[in-house]
Amino acid sequence: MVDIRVVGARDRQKQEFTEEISNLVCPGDVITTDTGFMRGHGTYMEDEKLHASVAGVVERVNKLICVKPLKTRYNGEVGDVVIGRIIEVGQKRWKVDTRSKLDSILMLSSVNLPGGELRRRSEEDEKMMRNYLKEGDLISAEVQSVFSDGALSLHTRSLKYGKLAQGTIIQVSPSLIKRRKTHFHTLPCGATIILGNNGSVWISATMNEETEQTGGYEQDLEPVSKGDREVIARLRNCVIALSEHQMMLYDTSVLYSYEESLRFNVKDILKPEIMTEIIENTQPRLESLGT
Amino acid sequence: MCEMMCELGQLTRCDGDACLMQGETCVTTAVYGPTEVRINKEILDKATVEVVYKSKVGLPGCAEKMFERIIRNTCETMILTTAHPRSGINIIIQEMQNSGSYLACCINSACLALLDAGVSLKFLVAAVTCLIDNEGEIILDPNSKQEKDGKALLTFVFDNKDFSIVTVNTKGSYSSQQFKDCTSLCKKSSKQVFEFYKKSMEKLLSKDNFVK
Amino acid sequence: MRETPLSNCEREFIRKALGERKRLDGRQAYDYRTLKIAFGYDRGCCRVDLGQTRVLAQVSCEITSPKQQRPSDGVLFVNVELSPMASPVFEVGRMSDQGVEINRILERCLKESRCVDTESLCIIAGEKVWQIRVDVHVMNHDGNLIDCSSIAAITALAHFRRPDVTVDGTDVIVHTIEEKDPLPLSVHHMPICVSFSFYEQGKFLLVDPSDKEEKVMDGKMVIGMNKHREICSLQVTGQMLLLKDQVLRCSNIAVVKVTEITEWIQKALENDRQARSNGERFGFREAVVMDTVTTNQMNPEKLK
Amino acid sequence: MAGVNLLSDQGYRIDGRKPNELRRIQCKLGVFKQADGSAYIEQGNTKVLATVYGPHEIRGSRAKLLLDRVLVNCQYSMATFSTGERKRRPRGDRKSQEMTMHLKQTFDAAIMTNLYPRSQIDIFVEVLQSDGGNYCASVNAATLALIDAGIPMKDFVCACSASFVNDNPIADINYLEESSGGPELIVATLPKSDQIVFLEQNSRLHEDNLSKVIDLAVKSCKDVYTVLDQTVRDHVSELSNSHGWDH
Repeated sequence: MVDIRVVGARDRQKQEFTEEISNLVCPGDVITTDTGFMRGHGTYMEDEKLHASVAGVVERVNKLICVKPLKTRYNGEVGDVVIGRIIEVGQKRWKVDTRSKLDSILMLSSVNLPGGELRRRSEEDEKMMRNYLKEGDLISAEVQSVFSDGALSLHTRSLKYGKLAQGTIIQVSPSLIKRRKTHFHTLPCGATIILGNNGSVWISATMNEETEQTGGYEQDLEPVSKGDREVIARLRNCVIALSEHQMMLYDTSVLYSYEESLRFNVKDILKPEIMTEIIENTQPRLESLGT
Repeated sequence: MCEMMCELGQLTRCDGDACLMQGETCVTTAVYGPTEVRINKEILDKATVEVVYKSKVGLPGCAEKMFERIIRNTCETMILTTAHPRSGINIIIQEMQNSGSYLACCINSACLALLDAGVSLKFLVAAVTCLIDNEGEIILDPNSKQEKDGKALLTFVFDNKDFSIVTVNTKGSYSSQQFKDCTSLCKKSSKQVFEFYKKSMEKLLSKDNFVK
Repeated sequence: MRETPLSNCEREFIRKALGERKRLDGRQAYDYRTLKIAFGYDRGCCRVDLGQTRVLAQVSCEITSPKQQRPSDGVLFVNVELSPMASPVFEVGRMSDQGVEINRILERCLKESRCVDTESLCIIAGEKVWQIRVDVHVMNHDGNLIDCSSIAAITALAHFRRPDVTVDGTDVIVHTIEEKDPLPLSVHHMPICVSFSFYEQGKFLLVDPSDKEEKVMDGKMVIGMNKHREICSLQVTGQMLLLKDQVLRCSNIAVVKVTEITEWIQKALENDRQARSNGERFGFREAVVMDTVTTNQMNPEKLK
Repeated sequence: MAGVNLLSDQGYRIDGRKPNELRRIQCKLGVFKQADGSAYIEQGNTKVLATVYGPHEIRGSRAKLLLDRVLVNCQYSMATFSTGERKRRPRGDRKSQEMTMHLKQTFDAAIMTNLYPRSQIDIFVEVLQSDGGNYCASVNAATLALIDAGIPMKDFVCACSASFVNDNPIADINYLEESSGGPELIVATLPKSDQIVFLEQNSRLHEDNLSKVIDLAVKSCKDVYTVLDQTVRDHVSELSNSHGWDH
């Protein structure tokens, strides 16, 4: 059956309460003429006045003033969990596309070799690089450091990071990922979700303990059961629904929306009206948590 | 032969240049080199000689390409290409005024520009054009109007070592006797072109002649 | 070949000198370099030297069919060639951004200001019109190509004569020079481009920047104007921020410069006209200064 | 064009506007999902779509890489159906090339390019319907797209055209007014400081009138700014309300 709807009808009814937020600025707006403040991201100094350079909300931390844009390319920080794709195998390093401003770098010395061995990298390893990770492979990694030009250096020196095998990836705006203590969540519904700070979300079936500890170099290519697939698909659609409605993504919000969606067929979740319904049911539950 | 006049070193960006006027015909040539050459055109044991010919009106077509080829071959014979392996010598020729005996003027101005640029040469070349008119008379350095009515147009290029022929370009029909007559006449007058080169360089390089 | 960048100390030196109101060649900020105009043997051919910058322009014409939207208007076509002769950076064939920029400025300056009466170029409406083609060849690049090219283009247009035609029913007879005197184009006014380069965010401005000054500048403003003080084209290029007053100041300077240059062009045209009508010799050779070491002349003896 | 009276005796223009009145501007941010930023604008009958990608790693020739700032890459194209007569080449002809250069120049001056060394920002502009003021609509659309992409800029860049008819400057001219042979002045400004980023003028305009026309164009840019600013504010408010962010 084909589902047809008019384009205009899909337009969300404008919420009536679009009252303007008080500390909202647009590029060129003067934030303050007080010279006692420090210039943060999204601002610039001219004529001793602090101006905004992006459109967004002013944030103040002590003396530091930043403007956070609604939507922007991923701006990496040390300790972030990211999901990226290998795009180039080079001399002792891989280039990884993390949807950042510049390609990220994964040094051969910052990965755990198969089997979790800790030893010096030999020439052999250098030649074997393509056997570990080749172009097109997806990895999860942590940001180790940021170079002066803004490029990220990654590492996978923990067994939870490494190559990703079977699952699904979703790209959302990086600003929708809520910063939490952990970005790896094993959900009770039987799936694992990685909420990468760079806006990439990875959903896969939960593995048993032993295979998870290999660092992912041996890909488990066993067929995933239909039940697991359905759970993954449902989660994916829920994440899309949340991002479509500009809701922050974290374990609770994903889980709640998942629970709310159980009433519907997996494929129906993406229908705009159902999406809205799920979100409208999720929102009060999150608010009642008192976040 | 018509009056010859040259101006050297008028342009600032190239390594050597000459503006040569033979009669009303006028050509400017610039030379770059020896300089870098694009990898795909690089020759391992000698310099790559490239000629760009720019006509005054319109876009370059087949005729211009052929013209470039003739001049390129002549210049390559003259230049000591083995002295500059893996480098390029670029010659750019700009039409200023075509009033007959045009090819000769282009080649002569290229030779002067190469001299001005100080590119190592095996010898110098001088080009002379002559025309056989309908009465069978030979006219040296014809103008464009004479060229239109003529029977055959011949351009000879000689070297100054042993006055052997470097290039011949002819158009129209003529007998072999006429060809020989033309050759000897042009050879004779080519000496004057060489004389002109010599005088021009003497003037350029001398100190005492410094007027101004 | 890639452009050799200006060395940092040269850059610094030029900037610093500009701060002290000094230019490398000793000119004042609003001075032009010496302008020389020489005409070729053919009609519509001229060579313009602006200091060391040299440009050759040739106007030609042919009969074509008019554009559909304007069946009774002739066509004016401008083509700028950045020859590798002018600078090793210029390549043959491919049109660089700089080439497009100069070409468009000239096109806008000459075509859109309607300095040439295109209606008079119509032979048979909707069928046959004259296409006037201006080819501008840059021969030496020492900065300010735009001004030099615009002077060359408009001078060549004013110098050009097209053959006379007679229309006989649907036949068009083109007369040779011998049969009928060729006709000049009706040039209503002469738009001339004046370039200003800006430094230190518009604090300093220079007229007629040389190549090195162009390499250091923040941005450039080109004003095309005729002697009736009508602005025919105006354009700001480069990454700089200007205020309205700066634009007006430039347009005031342009008025003076355009008047001077127009007079100079008229004088050159008049000299050439006299030489031609008095039967004196004309062509590029007349522009050669003989008493320098770089020139030579020889009258070969008659052979045979 | 003879016979067409661009300004009636009552002081109204052909489409019924007053001399200093702009055409209706309607715009929308974030019209595409996959792009980092996108915007759609209608200025009267001129309709333009702009998308922004980046900053990202340099793609294509690495020779273009700049060590100290970001490379701004623009592409201006006109849909084949955007004009009355079908366009054969949507891009790559001299006029589009020139427009591309002008857009690049405009945004090079407004984007804080030094923040992203060695990377690249792509700005793609597509004119869907052309009714005069293509450059202006393109600049306005691209500004919105850049803001949507969260790319730091000194200020909005607003562009507007102006002309001069019967001793009166007129703002935001449409195609008919553009092709009537009168002068056409295009200006792009940073509206808060009235600094001119880009200025272009075609056809003949007397030097004495230049000041008046620039004044009107600059003022019109400010009017455009008011509209764009409100759109951005609405867009940001609407989104951040549903964001569940704490402010």
